[in-house]
Amino acid sequence: MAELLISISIPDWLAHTIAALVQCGLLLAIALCSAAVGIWLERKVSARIQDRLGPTRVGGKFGWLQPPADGLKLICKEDIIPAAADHILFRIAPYVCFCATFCVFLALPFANGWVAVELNAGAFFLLAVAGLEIFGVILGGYASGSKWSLYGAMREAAQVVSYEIPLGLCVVVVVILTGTMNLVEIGNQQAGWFFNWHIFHDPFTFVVFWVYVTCAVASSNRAPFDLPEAESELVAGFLTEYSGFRWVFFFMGEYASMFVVSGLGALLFLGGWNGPIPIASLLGLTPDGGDVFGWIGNLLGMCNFIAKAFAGMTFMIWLRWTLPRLRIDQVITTCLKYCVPIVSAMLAGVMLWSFFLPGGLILHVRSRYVAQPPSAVQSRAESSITAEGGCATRNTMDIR
Amino acid sequence: MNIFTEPVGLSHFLVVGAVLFVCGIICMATKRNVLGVLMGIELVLNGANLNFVAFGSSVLRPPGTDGIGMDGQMIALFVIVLAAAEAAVALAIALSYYHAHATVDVDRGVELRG
Amino acid sequence: MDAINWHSCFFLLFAAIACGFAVAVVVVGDIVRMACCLVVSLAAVAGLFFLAEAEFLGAAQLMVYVGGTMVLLIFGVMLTARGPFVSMKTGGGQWVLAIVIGVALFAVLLQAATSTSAWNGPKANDQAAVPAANNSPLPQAGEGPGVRAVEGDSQDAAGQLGLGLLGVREDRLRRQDKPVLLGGMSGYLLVFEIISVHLVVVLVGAAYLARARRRGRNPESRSPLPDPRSPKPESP
Amino acid sequence: MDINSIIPLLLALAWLLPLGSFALILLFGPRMGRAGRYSAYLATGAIVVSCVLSFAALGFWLTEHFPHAVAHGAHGHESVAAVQPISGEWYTLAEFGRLRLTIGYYIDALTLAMFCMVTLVGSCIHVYSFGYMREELSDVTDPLAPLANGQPLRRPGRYCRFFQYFSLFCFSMLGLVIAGNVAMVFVFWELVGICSYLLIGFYHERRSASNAGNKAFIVNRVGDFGMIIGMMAIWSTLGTFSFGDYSIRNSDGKMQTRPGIFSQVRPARIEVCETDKQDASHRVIFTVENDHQLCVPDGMVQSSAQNEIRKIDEYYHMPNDDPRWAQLNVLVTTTMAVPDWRAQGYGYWLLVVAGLGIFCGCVGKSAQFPLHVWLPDAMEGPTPVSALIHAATMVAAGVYLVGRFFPVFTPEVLLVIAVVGCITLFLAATIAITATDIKRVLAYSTVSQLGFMMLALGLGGWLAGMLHLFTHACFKSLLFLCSGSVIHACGTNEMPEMGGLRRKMPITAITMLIGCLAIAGAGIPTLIGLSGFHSKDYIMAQGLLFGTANPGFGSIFFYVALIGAGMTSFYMFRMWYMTFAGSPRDEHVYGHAHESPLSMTGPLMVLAILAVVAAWNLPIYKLGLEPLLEQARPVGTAEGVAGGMLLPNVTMPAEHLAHEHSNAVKAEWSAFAVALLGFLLATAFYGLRKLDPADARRTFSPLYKLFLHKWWFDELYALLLIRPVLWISALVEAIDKRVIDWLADNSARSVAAIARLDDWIDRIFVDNTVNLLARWTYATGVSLRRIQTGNIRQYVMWLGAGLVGLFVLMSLYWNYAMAGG
Repeated sequence: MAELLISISIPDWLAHTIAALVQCGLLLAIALCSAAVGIWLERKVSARIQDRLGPTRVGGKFGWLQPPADGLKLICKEDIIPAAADHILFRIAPYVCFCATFCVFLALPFANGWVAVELNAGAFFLLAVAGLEIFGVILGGYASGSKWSLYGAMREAAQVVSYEIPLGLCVVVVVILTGTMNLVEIGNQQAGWFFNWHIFHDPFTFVVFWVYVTCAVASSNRAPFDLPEAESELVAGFLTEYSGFRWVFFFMGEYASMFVVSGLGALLFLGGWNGPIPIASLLGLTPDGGDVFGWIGNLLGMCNFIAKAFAGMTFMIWLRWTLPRLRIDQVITTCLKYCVPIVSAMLAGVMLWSFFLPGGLILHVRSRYVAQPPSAVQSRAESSITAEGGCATRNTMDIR
Repeated sequence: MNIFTEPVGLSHFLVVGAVLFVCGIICMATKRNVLGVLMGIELVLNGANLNFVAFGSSVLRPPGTDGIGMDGQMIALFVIVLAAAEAAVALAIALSYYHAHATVDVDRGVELRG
Repeated sequence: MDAINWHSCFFLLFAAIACGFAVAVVVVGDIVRMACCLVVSLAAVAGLFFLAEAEFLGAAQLMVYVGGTMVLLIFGVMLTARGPFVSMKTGGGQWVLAIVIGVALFAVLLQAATSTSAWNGPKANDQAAVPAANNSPLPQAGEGPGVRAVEGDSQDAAGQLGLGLLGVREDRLRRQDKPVLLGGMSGYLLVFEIISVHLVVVLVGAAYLARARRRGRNPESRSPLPDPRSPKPESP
Repeated sequence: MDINSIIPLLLALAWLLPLGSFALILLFGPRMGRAGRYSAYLATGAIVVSCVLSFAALGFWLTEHFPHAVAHGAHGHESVAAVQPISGEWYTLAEFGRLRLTIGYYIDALTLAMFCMVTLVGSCIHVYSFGYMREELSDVTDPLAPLANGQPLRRPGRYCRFFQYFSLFCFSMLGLVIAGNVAMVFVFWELVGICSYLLIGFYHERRSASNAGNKAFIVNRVGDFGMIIGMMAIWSTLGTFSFGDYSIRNSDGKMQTRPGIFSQVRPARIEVCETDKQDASHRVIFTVENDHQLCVPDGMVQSSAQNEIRKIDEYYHMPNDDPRWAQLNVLVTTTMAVPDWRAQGYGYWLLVVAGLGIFCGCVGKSAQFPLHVWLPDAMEGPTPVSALIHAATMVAAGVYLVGRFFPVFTPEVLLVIAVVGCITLFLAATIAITATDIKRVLAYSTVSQLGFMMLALGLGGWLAGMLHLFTHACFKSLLFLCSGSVIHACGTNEMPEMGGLRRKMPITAITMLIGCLAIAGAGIPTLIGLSGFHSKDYIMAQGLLFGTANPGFGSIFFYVALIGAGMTSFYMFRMWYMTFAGSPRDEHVYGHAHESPLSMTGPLMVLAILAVVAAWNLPIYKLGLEPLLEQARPVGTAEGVAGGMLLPNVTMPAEHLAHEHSNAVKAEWSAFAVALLGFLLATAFYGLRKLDPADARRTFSPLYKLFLHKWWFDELYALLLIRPVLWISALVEAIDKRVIDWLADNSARSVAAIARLDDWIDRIFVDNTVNLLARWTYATGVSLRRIQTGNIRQYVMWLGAGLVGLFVLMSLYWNYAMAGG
């Protein structure tokens, strides 16, 4: 796009800036939309679960304009800062929270190659940045200068810090399987039919997926792990003192992070943008079929990916309105006594599995994206070739 | 020279590293809070890390010259890991210090004064 | 030619953030704010790592240090919980001393950093070698082979790091023309092992140091009563 | 595996077991049961197992070399072929040039027989000691060792120590027997000496006991001195200690067999040098069969012909001449010359000296004539000790060694041995007649029996001496144990206080009677008899034969031996009668006398049986001690020794001639007659009391006095040796006190003065310096402690400052050259 602008004789620094801004806008839009849709979903699903109708009037039949309306209302609200608060931190916190979530979108691929920044350490980066989000929460909780908030923040800290470990391990499992941390490659390696998805790669990954789900829910502190904002115990946890626009930021941050973790799950385990049936490749809508076709194929893939992500969000919402809240000690127990050991065992299992029958559960010869453990180097060589789909041949060599 | 157009080199990174390092030193020297001192240490380590990475990086070198290559990142990685370990121990020490002195003011811990 | 060098720009941005917040860490009195500033500074350093094409390292930096400083922060909150914002003032003289020393040190370091001319940056004609750090890390086609080699170095740094930890120096492999010498390349397997063991030991030690002690009758007591779970019970 | 490897193995085990028990008792003795009672079981177990092993080894030996009688000689007498001994080395202790100290073994039938005998008798005596040493289990009150206040001494028991010494002794004795070279023999020789010393002084609180111990030790030293001379003579001339041939790895690495002492002294073939038949100018060296006859080994010849060799050396080592040729010439000429020199008698003296030296040691150890004084006093030890060490084994070691070195002895030496033995046996017998202490009687009888053995050996009766050694071991240990049982019962050694004990202690009485009969040589002439009968007959026969072989002085030996035999039976029965027969003389002693427990009587019975059958042969196989020993007869000695260079007309006749019917019958009858005579006399005096010993004493009062005072030997030695020694030591003491002490005192005073001066300097100068330094250090520390504020932040500042300083210094003084770049 930058090139496009330059071609119409715009000074290139301007061009680059504009291009960057536009892309940021796109991402922001996606983030916000996901948040909005998430809120709407929440309301509707909860209503259905509680045998209500939920929002119906605003914006037609399904109240699909309810989220913007809420946003409007909240923006109009008065912004209150407690006297005992640490003003600066109190102000910063929501932005920190949202920015962290937003940064995650930078490395989140929506389709083959459709990613803001394709990082080799993408998965790792994702985890790292998602971790930053908690920072905002803690700051907010602390800066509010209220006991409830502090409690909430502390709980959040304990919970998230401990859930980082199994979450990271889950990702490591997939990384071991694919031999790369590049999310695009991970997605591509699952191309083809649904049994190429890593969740079906072998029994271990299947278990790991469910552990991932647990940890994801916990790390985006949703019920039943929503200790930080346990309205029945601490008034509203770290949100107690927040109102209006700042609160909105927290809120959107939460929903965006839901989207992110669901998307990550989809990427890692559910084949990313590859549908259960490889329609795109069956129809020949692949990059080597020509740019346009590739573009269309990617569009399909993107829809596919977003659908999966929202499915995951729906699952989380369903969970929230179904399960009671855990006690903090139960939360920690779940993490340290169950998730961590299980996922460690699964890690070992996956290693052995992919060492002894590298083909995956269905031992048929996959397309050229087969990951071939145990020689990490070679598999990396393979995947790096696949990553660029032949363009810009990379000189990798394997040790032998 | 116009920094916006000239490519940055090793020196720039080194300067940033130096700033971090010095800030860390000053932080250690001035903070009375144990945790403040710890943060100072973190800063110092980061300054050093930055230097390692810069030296290891291939973009900052004029081509042809051969830097320390992967070793830089490797050492930086180790530094990070050790920093984490150090943080753990230091915090534990801080905790027991707090238990012993009911404060985290390092100026209170003068049992070893000559 | 004066095309904007985005790499340099982002470098300036991150450098400014890093240095500024580092100074802020020194200046700010409140421990929690210090922590925030530290986090920002470190995040900026991570950004610098990205610029230096050490992505994995950057991510690691974010993860470890953010986690670490978060814990720091929590400790700060817990331990200085005498009233929300306790700050311990330092005497002016000390400040002066520290700053004098700091400045002297900085001067020396500056001199050292800028002393070597080769460090002042690649030659202008190699600019293409420096990939623009904004959203297109993939190399444009039509670059020199050396550049691609550089790319190859940087692109899968994570993999090379991993291999290096396992004792294989792939970057050296690439540079190594004589296959005879491939055997003798030093990896970091041993260091890796040592460090992992060291980590375990450290964590155990930390857990031991920080184990819950019952506070003595008088909180000022220099030596707290020993751990009640210790084998020989103290007189109550 | 063949016996050549298995027999040494078995014997080595049998040898080392007692050492093991010694070590264990030494370490854990007192902890073994109450008062260490189990140490006894340990020691006994060890020796019994060794006994079994020894007999096993004997069995192996017999399976290989069964002593078949072969006819030889014109007169159709049968005897057994000698067997090559098993010799070898286990371990080389050290090697100094030619001197090799090794732990080796030299095993022939004699060794095996000795092993069996020692371990068997040892086992019996161990068991016996259970009962005898019982009181050592608790605290002992020793009336014979009064304290200064007249109270008898009370001391803790030394039960386990006793058995510890016993084990050590068994080990040493067996080592002495199995030893494969003279050095090893000497070491264990001294070890048994030590054991004997320790055990004689077992009640070392008693003055008499400790004196006896010292006496035994010192007297033995005299003998050992001679022995060392002998050893040195052998080693310096023959270049080896080893008995048998031994093989060593020489410089070029291949094994090379070298002749031992015996095969050097009695080589199978020998070089003679004669003028060539063709032209008289040439001299040719022939090798002729020597049939292991005694001849002076080359080593001795050369070492005594030093002067001649030097002459040859000078003759050939002309200047401007290749030294290697010269050496070769010298070598050839010397070898050519050696036979001539030997013929001229070079080195014969050395051989004699060697033999005499070795014999000197034997004289000391087995209490022969000049040095016999220690044995009777050695009776101070507990009776089992007397039985084991001073009757059966250790004193016999001397005889054993003479038997071993028999091939080395020249006729002169043998004659000396015979004379010494002759004197000893007579002397001891006479003293034994008058002695009243039961143990002393036995001690003197031991001495006289040893004399018999020496006599036999000296007269060339190797088999006779050895056989007597074994039989004597059996019955003498039996007698001693009996006497021990008596003493145990009566609490006194004095025979005049005993009497009539046979009713109280029948077993002891009977067994002792058997012992007496055995030692007196009772039996039916020409048919069969107790063990002593056979062995003594051989000695007599040999003596008689010697008398016939050397008319004139020769027959003295026979007659003296005859008298000795008579006296033997006399004093033996005298002892028995005084002890067991008649009516009790001392009611008190008789009152608390009683039969000993089974642990003491059991061994008595075993030994009694031995004393009867020891010298018998198994009827069909002709298997017994005699043929066994015949196997071990040193090569070349079967035909006797004759024609010494100094006494050319003395011949030691071949032993098998002694068994010729006429000679043997004569000897047997005469021996039987004198034994019977002695028995009758004893019965008349002490059994039936027909004659009164008292007026016999009165009649022969001078003789009686002489005998009673043991021929005043102790007094003689006191006069000749001890007095002068005391006098000299007194003189030395005086010099010491007057001169040396004076010097020492004065030097000490001067030293003290110097020290005082030194002290002053020390205090004034040194101390002040040190204190000054210390003060400085302290001041510095005090001033420095201010820096040590314990304030972390200051430290950090120092750190930063130091960093800067370092940088500055480096930028000033550092350049790339230093970095090697």
